[in-house]
Amino acid sequence: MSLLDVRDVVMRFGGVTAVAGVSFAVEERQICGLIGPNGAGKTTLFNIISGIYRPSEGSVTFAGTSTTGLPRHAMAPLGLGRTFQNLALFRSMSVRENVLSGAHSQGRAGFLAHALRLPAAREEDRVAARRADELLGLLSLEDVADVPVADLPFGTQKRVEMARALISQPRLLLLDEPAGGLNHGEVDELARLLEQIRASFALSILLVEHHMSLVMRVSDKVVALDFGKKIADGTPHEVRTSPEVIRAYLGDGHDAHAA
Amino acid sequence: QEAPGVTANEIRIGSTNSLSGPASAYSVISTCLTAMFRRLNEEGGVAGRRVNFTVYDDAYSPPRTLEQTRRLVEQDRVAFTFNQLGTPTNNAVHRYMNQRRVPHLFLATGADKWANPREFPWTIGWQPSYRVEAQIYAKHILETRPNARIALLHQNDDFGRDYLNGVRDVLGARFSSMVRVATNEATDPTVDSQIVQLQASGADVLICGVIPRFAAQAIRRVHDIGWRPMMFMTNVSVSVGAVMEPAGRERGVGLITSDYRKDQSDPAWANDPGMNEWRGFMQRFIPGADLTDNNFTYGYGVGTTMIQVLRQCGNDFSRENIMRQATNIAPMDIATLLPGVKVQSQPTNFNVIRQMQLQRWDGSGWVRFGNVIEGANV
Amino acid sequence: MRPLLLAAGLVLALLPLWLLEGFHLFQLTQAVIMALAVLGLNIVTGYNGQISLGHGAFFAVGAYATAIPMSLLDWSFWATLPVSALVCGAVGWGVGFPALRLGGLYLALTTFALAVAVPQILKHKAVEAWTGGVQGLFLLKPEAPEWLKLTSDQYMYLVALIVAGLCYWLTANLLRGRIGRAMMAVRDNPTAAEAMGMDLASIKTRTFAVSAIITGIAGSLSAAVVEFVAPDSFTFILSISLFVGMVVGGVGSILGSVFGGLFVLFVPNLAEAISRSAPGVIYGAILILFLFVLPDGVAGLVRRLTTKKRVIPGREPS
Amino acid sequence: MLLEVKKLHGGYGPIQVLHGLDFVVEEGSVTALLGANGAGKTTTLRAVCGMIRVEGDVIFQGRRITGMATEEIARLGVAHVPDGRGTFMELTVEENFKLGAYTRRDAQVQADFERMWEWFPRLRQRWKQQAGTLSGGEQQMLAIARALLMRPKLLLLDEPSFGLAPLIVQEIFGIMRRIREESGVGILLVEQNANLALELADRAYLIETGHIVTSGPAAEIRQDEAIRRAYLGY
Amino acid sequence: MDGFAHQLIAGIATGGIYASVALALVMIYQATHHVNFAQGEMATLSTFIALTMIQAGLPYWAAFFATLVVSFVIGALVERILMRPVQNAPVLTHVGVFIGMLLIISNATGWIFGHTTKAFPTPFQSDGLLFGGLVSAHELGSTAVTLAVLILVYLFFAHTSLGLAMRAAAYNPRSARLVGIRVGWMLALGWGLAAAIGSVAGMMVAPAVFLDPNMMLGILLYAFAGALLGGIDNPSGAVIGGFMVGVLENLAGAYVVGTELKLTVALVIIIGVLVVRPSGLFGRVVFSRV
Ligand SMILES: Nc1ncnc2c1ncn2[C@@H]1O[C@H](COP(=O)(O)OP(=O)(O)OP(=O)(O)O)[C@@H](O)[C@H]1O
Ligand SMILES: Nc1ncnc2c1ncn2[C@@H]1O[C@H](COP(=O)(O)OP(=O)(O)OP(=O)(O)O)[C@@H](O)[C@H]1O
Ligand SMILES: [Mg+2]
Ligand SMILES: [Mg+2]
Repeated sequence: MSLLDVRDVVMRFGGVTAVAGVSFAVEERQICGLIGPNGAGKTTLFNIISGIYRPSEGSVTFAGTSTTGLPRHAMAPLGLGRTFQNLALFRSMSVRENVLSGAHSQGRAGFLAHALRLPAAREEDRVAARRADELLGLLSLEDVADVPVADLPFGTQKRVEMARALISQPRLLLLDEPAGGLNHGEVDELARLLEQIRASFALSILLVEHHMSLVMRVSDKVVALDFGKKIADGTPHEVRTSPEVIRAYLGDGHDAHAA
Repeated sequence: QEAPGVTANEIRIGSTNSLSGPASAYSVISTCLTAMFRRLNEEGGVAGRRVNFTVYDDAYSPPRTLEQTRRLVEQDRVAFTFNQLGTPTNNAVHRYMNQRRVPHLFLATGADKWANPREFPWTIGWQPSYRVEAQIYAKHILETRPNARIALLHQNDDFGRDYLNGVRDVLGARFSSMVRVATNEATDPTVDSQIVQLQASGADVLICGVIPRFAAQAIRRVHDIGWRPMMFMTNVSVSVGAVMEPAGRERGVGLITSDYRKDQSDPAWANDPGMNEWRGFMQRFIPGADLTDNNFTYGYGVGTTMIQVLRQCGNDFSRENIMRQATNIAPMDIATLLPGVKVQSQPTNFNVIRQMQLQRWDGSGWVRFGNVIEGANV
Repeated sequence: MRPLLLAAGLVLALLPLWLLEGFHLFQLTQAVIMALAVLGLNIVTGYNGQISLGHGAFFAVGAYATAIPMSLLDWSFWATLPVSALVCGAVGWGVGFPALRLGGLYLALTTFALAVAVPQILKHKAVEAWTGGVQGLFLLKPEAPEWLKLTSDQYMYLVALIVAGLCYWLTANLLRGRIGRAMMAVRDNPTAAEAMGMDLASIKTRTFAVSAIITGIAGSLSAAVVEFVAPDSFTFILSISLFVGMVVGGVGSILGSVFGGLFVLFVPNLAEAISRSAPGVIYGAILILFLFVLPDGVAGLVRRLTTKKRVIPGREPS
Repeated sequence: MLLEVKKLHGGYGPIQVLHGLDFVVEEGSVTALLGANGAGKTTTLRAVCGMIRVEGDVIFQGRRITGMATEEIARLGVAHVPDGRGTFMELTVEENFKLGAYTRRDAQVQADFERMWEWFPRLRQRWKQQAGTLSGGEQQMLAIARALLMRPKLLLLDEPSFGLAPLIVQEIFGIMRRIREESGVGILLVEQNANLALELADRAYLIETGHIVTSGPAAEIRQDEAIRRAYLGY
Repeated sequence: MDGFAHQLIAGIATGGIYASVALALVMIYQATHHVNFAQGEMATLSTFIALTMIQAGLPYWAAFFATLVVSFVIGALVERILMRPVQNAPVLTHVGVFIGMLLIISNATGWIFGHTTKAFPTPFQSDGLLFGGLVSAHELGSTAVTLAVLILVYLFFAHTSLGLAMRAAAYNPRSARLVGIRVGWMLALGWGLAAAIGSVAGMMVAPAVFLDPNMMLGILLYAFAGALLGGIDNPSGAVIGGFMVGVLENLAGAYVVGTELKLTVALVIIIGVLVVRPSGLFGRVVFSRV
């Protein structure tokens, strides 16, 4: 069975149909690229998968559980981590605190245990702190660990989001335009990082990105959307050469991006 | 000899008032008292001593009253406190003053609990209680309209509740069948709805225990909707300037109240020696003050009482003697009080003003009728 | 460093016991109580971002939860504290529910309405037998045990200090761990917080409950110290004062709350010393000037002083 | 000279980010700023349009505008597409358009609206929709359209390709080329897609940690070995 | 039934009071995204100024319009002097400043003009009540004035570019600056207009409730509730909300719980409605997405 199974999902906002019947699957330890023109419905689909929206029709199954009716906060404990297209960090907190917040779903101790600093509470804070240190290292964030995130440049903030998503040890990581605002060298680094993450964390990644070279390089498979519909689904090469994808999305001179 | 708060040339007196906050309308009482002590000092003080009168703001909040009172007693070391404002506020210091045995004199509140010499010998009120006032109205109603259907509008606080209690005292078991009650909050914008509601109950008598703004509204509304009940108004809210004028002089015709003060706007007192004394004082010591505000006649009355007690003390300003004198005032007339209304006290009776007289509004002034009534003797 | 600071703070807090006498100690006791109440407000508004303009209501509930058993049932003060915490927690939790749906101004209105309604409810004839109606209730403060050899003012200061200190300690613990982070995360970005697995409803309602408990305990202390409760002690002005205390101390700061408590207790006195005729004008002016100079409160100043030295790493200092 | 910047220093409160930049933008030309993540490109654009406190000289059309309020600078003809978009999320697309033309009193506004519709048909479809509900790329288009509607003399673009699909990116660069030629607008461009940026630009500056380390005609910069490796990837 | 009709009408009359103040709240909200807690006190101050002018012998309407101008200036000055220094501070700090203003203005008003209740003239003079004792000419007249103000406010926000710019400045001052909107002036203008509208409310309210320094203390809460019930970003909604609060409160007091708890009950109902419709009955729902 696939790790993530999206079936016939439709999402309507008033008169706008943002997603018009999309099905696809993501397997364990697979990196799946999700591409499509602006407004194609990628982020909307992301929000459906991560439980922020409830789809108008269709279903989403994650790790064997149907997640369609679950409350939003139930997704992280199931093993779903995500980043946001427009950054959704906790702006008043430092980098480290942001990353630690990601570990929330790993903890159990409640208000009373923490107020009294019972051993259980202390232990889980210790575990989280250790893991945060590891991730700060992995994502080269040690230097800014105690800086308020609001003071950091965009690209760094994106890395903080990634660390925050990873600390909960997700089985599926949803990344919405992680390469936004990165220059060429940085995109290279990101590609290496994604591959490293997949290897060491044994997770799957669903990647929305307009940066074609990145998508084509790291993805095992790519799904393309247009106007809320799936227009292609296959290996990077198949999708890149699909005439429909070229017409709707890449254009003829797309080599500038894909170079 | 030396007594707390008293030196060879000074007597320290403290008070609290709502200088800020929602009850600050009463802050003028302190202004008046301060001016009276200034006059006293200019005239040489008492027994060669100047009076040093300190008023602190409690914003009408009981915990703050306790704080400020303790500041007066413990830090400023006043001989006693005088004319602290408000029922809940005085409640908060009632026990403190009595435990400390500090005279707690002539409070600016009309609750009747201050006259309890046995349990609280250090606390004494001044004005007649609202409850007695309500009892007087209820008795008058029973005398003139034994089958009345009574509507009662009162403010939902300690002041307004006393009117409810007073009426209930007199009517006893008949209360629930005879009376319809509506209340208002000090924060309500109008009492129009309550008036309409009470009229609908078919009442032919209306008693109001509300502050001046609502009194004016009630008088106007009752008149405008064509309701003509026999209407009683608390004497807190019968000032010609602050209530009758705004409501419309003609609308209040027939309104009944009972008072112990002279109304400064009443032409009857235009040449009254007592009121002239008051006017002279106001002109000299508080020029520019709003002369229609009857808190000034109140203040003048209570201030005169206080000064009388100080004079009675002779040269002994110990707290015991001050209290003794405050509770042994021989019946006396006061410039701003109605003829026949005396200020007096005995060790067993702390009701300082016991008389009132009913009066009726005739469109231009208050006309007293009947005799001076002493207590209600329920 | 930390233990040293703590010890210094402890000494500083205990010194007044011997240095100050009656009235001043009483005033300081009240300041400690206000500081505790402000802390309660700060938990829900500062740390959790749910604006409350009605915390005076919880203060009132706490005060009555202590006053009623003490005055009508002769309970000891200490026995009423858990009751007060329980009752306030329940009320706070309940208020947390509409708060889930209402944000910003709408929540401000709801809580403000609570502040206005509670005194009315306390006066209502249905509960008058318990609350004493408009007259309120009298109670007697707990007596110092013989062996302590303390005056009752000293004792009450000590009691307030211990209770408040305990509450501060618990709060500090709560805020620095997983739960505290969740509170702040919910405040900063609810959507992201949910994506991290934080249950908004449970965190918000529980935070409201904790906040109400802390402010309610302050109310309990206040009832014992003042030995009198009445609806008029808990008008919306009290809520406003707590709010002012939070803002001048610093939103989202534990130590700021201490300053806030001192501010709302002592600055009105200062204002009054400056002008008897219009103390409100002076108080308001001091408040506004204070906010001009320190727009994010004392805590903001402290924060600025401690971050001055920071250089963004990876960048050579110029 | 449209814009001349000399010895520009600036930052955020205690944090100094820019350490004396000098650069120029000529009328009808595109100047590109390149640099790594956190180098200070965004900060430079903010400094030019008065969004942060700066020292040094910012001279626009011969007039020193250092320290001037952002709105006054905008009224002189400087349009800024900030990073993170800066649209009016709570207002509709239509209202965003109207606000773009807020300072204009000429009769061409409606014609310009139509032009934008032609360039960004998506925005026309979403005309009455709240801008905050647009997709990321649609918001970026709106931000660019809003800035163009000001008919600026100087356009500050902070990563205009951000979040846009490859096809649209090509179109936007086509549009920039067109408006530069048609109306002589000067463009100061910050763009991570250095290939595209250098293709369009006349001049380029390379910023590292708040210092300009290299500058020159875009064509020359493209040949620079180090730059090629770090920014162009070949 | 007759009693019911009377209660209804009385409710509409008080509702009119709330509606007029609610409009001033909407104005300031649209311009600054705050609710100014001192709005009521500012209106009271304006009304005292109007009374002073009338007592000095100015004809009513001359005093009315002069008060509008003076209030506008006061409002704009308050923004310039008191709000400007904290414009970048957190929202809660602004609320702190509002509280400071509330303290200052309410205390100063009492200090300057005295505390005694005063009558305030109405331009809609008539003796007794109209329509068989249901409403007074003043109530009708002031409702008409409120509706006129409503229409002006509506037109201003919906159909002028200044109105749009003002909203834009409130939503997003940074972007507003970038399109050349003088945000500072917008704020001052918004404060000025809100103060002017508040003064109209004060002058319409005072004849009904009588003027004293605490006149608006209670009214503001109801107006606030009304504005939110209708939707704080919608002038018509706020006015309808104001009327609804008045009616609700009166009917609850008369028929449901008695007058002691009518405020409590009215508020509970309002909060109940808001829980179902968190942006008010007629408010715009603003989506934010990620
Ligand atoms: N709440 C909403 N109301 C109305 N329309 C919406 C709403 N949310 C999304 N849409 C519309 O749905 C479409 C899909 O949006 P979505 O954000 O999923 O696109 P996307 O594929 O992520 O695009 P991009 O690459 O630009 O980020 C867009 O056209 C958007 O305008
Ligand atoms: N609001 C802020 N407060 C404090 N420091 C900031 C702020 N914004 C940016 N900085 C700091 O200024 C420096 C330069 O940031 P800037 O955003 O200008 O970089 P950039 O070149 O645009 O990077 P990117 O490519 O990531 O957008 C960074 O070190 C960042 O930490
Ligand atoms: Mg998207
Ligand atoms: Mg940038």
